[in-house]
Amino acid sequence: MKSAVIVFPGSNCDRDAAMAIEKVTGTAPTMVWHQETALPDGTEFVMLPGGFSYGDYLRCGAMAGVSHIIPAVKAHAEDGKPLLGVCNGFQVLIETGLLPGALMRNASLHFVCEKSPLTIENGNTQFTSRYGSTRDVIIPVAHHDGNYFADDETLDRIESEGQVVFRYARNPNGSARDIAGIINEGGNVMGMMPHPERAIDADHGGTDGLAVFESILGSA
Amino acid sequence: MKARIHVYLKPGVLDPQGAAVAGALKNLGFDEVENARQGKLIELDLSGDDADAAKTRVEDMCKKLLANPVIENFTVEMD
Amino acid sequence: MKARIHVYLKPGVLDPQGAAVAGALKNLGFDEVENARQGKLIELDLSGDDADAAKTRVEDMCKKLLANPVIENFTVEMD
Amino acid sequence: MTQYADDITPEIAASHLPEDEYAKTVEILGRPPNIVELGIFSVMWSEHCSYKSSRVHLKNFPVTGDKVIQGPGENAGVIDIGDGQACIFKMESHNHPSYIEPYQGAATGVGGILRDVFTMGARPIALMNALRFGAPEHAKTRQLVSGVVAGIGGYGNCVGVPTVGGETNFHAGYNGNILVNAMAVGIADTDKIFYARGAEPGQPIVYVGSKTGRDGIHGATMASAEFDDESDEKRPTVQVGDPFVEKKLIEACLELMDTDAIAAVQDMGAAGLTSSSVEMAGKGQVGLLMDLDKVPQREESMSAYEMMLSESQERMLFILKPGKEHIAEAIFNKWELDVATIGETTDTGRMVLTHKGDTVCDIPLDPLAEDAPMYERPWARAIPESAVFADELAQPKDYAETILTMMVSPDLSSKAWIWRQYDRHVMADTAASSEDPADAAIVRVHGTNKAIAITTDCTPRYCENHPIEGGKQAVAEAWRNLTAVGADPIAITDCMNFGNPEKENIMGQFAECVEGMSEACRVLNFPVVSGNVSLYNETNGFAIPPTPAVGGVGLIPDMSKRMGYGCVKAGDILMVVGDTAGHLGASIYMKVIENREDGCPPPVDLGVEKRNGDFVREQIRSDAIKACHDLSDGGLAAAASEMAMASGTGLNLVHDGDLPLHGWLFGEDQARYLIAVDEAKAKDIRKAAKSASVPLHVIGIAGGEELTINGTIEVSIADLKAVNESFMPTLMGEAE
Ligand SMILES: Nc1ncnc2c1ncn2[C@@H]1O[C@H](COP(=O)(O)OP(=O)(O)O)[C@@H](O)[C@H]1O
Ligand SMILES: [Mg+2]
Repeated sequence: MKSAVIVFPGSNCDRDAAMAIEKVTGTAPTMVWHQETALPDGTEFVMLPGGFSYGDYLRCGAMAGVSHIIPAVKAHAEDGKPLLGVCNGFQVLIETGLLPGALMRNASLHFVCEKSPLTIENGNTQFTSRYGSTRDVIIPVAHHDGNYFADDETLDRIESEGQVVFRYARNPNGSARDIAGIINEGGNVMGMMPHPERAIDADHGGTDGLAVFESILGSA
Repeated sequence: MKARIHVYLKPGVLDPQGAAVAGALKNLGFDEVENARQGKLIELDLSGDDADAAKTRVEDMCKKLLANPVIENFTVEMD
Repeated sequence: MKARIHVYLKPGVLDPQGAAVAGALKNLGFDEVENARQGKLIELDLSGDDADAAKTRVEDMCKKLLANPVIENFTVEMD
Repeated sequence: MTQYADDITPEIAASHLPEDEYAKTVEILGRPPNIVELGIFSVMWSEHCSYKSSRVHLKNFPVTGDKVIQGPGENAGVIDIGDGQACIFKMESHNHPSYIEPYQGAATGVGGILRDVFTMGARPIALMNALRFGAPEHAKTRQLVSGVVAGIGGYGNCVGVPTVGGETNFHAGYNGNILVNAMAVGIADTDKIFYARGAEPGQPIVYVGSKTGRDGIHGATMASAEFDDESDEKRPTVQVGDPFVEKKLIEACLELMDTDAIAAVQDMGAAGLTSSSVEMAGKGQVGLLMDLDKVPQREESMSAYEMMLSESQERMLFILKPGKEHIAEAIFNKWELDVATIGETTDTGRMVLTHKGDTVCDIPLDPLAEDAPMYERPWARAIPESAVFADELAQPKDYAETILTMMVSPDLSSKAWIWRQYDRHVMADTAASSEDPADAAIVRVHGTNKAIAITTDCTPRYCENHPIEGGKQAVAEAWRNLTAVGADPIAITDCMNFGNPEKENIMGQFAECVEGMSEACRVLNFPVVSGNVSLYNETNGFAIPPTPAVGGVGLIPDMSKRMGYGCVKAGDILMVVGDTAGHLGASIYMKVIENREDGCPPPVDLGVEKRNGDFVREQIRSDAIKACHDLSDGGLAAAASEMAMASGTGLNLVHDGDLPLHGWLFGEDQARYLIAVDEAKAKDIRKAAKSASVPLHVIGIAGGEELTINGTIEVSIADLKAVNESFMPTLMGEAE
């Protein structure tokens, strides 16, 4: 599958994202600079990586959310093609309105980096099918603004529609209803605060994140 | 020209920073603090001299970037 | 009673947030933006009804906690 | 030219330089300096830039070795890690700024040390931090901890370099002067290393990064000034860091370094434009001609003096090969960073600056650098304290309680509250960081099966009571920590934090620590390749404890052979490598339980250290050891508690022999390791130890849910964990 990773100034998990994609597909993704206005022809999967786009100034993901490449990314999503945002990428998806809600400052007000136990709430998505019957995984989190917020109506809706994909087993940031990752109604756009690309290797963080990439990209 | 923008969290939106500020002030003995909310103050220097037109543009900036309509309200004052 | 506090960076202190905001606004085509500064807006609900006394207390809160005197100035308005 | 010279009153001169140094500038120039020149002399000759008090002693460090590519003198040290790759690292202090504005002080400390490393062409792969705060109960401690930790995290996390480890002490001796030492480690190809030296006449001088503002003017001289109570009020302009710009700067510089455009490069650290340009000129033996009107400026009407002394962050100075300016311009424009050609190198040997059409500075460069003052300050040897052995101290009534009390003490307690705020995993190569049970952090060299091991160490209580042994011990502990994770220790960087060198006893502490460190480096073949000196850490005449922080780096050739102490299983045999005499002088036990800080620290026998360490490393490599933890602060009791907590299994220790139990449990004798060995391999390893003449003592067996000693003393792992985790949240007012 032909993949692209969008690089904003301040992205810092772009290399990690590329490594994960390459590990699963055998092919390195194209790294697309934020000032481009089109995705490479034939791009089937797009990932918005973690990091601190624009220093996370103003609001996390806000400035990246209005950069030149975003219309192309939105069009990709509107075509029903898979789009994954991790951490800062999730914040960008929220800011562009591709996913509902908001990500606020962690309740502790501290940056939190830890290996986070998660529950897979929906194993039937394009991004989680390879987890099979596995429900409990450990994937690292590392963020300052991952406190998921939405009004009750939205929360009820996304819960009842199966759009809550990952939940924290030990809430690190105050997120409403322990939400760690959500998917859009169409099932092709997922955002999550935990970093699956940091859990693809037994020598580093474990392998619990690998299935996200295998689900969406097919394992090599 | 100068524009001063206030960005507030909407009522009902959780405000961890405000809550922490209120807690810390109480810890310091400022018992009169009942509640605190934290927002942003953005000041822009703008070229041009048509204040009304500029204000419309600044409101546009707020909608496009400076405030997140899901959680925030804003006000604009021109100086 | 309500107090509204503005916390600004002192003149001359680097404002990375403001610089990034100005850059992003220009990228969006708002070429009239010459400069942006970002500060904090803090609103407090206070018990009591002596506005003057309250203001003095709020100024004290700013000095002790809300502003960092090394790099920030503040103003207090009572509502 | 001398337009300002008339304005230099004796007061202004004196506020910049001591009288004799001022006289020297007049002699060098053949006339009085103007204000710009005076400013330049004063920062170049400050303690911070010229090392005038420390140079004579630093000369004693061994700085060469078969793996050393670049020793002290460049931005960072460089060692060979094989396969055409080099590891580049350095440690630096940001003590004074962090006391004044903890968040920005610590943040800009991280930014500065990162620049030292990527200036040389390395991609930074890891950050470490060594922190010393005042007493937990001191009024300022909480706020300082909070700000410093947030600042380190705020900068490192954003830049996207993992902060993988560090150390944290609390002691009343730091109440008025905290220490914030940051270390950065990077990787480069050996044929792509960039130096400050190498410039030739006729090359363009190119400024890149952020604009220059009036930040931290005179920061370099401030770093060499003592505090008094009024400095709380006087608060000079502090620098504000912008990690977002730093991240872009890293990428842009590495992109430029991939071309062949660069002749020399230097980051703008302390004394910004002045020291960066002078150092490149000095190393290239060329002159400088710079037009300050071309310097990107953040504020209006900045004077030449301000521009030359500004310490605005995230700036670099390149000397390019002629005609390559456009390459730099294209790259830095793409990253939306300032770039400007501000002058060129000349063959005059002078630094000439113009501003608004006037020549505002004309100084011969050689004397500025070479004739920098160097002092042989008088120093006094420390008066040795006597050793303290267990039989001089009463036995604790309740050993279980004593162990718990030690594990909740500031120095031994878990620092999870701190490191949870640091991104330890970004770049996806961290194999062991603060959270993992390993004596050193381990970061894989990207795309290979080898890894860099990193540790920072210093035991200031030892240095205070015996600077020579303390100096030795800091180096030995770093070496031991690297060994304990299975690495070959290669070289160190250091950060020498001391009080006022004009006092004989302080200068003596410095000299003796250097003496001890040098000896250890020599015997352990562990040379110094970079470092930093921070003097005048005093408030109201009270100096900090002598704190020569050591940052050690080693190589693990095969990742699969790395070692930790978290994999102990019931049935494993526990052994201690090395002998225990029960030295309790200057120990954690004395401090926490006896409330005494006196006594000679445990002596370091470097020959034994080397023999025991080499044995342990060999046994790790041959898969004979399942878990390994060095013995240091808190002795065997602390190491065993940590091993039990990390492994989730109890350990049953048995002590026999004449040594009193508290000496055996809490003695801090050096050159020791606690290891766990599979029962089936116990015999072999004992045989191996015997033939290597390494003392190896079987001390127990793993199993159960408690740490038990002689079957009678029991401490549950759950209790240990609970107390060990409780100190930091309680200190920070966040205990649940
Ligand atoms: N300031 C800090 N930053 C990051 N990690 C820290 C810090 N202080 C302590 N740690 C971590 O806590 C653990 C225990 O520290 P320490 O007791 O000094 O280790 P050791 O004595 O084994 O060298 C280590 O993993 C260390 O990296
Ligand atoms: Mg230690």
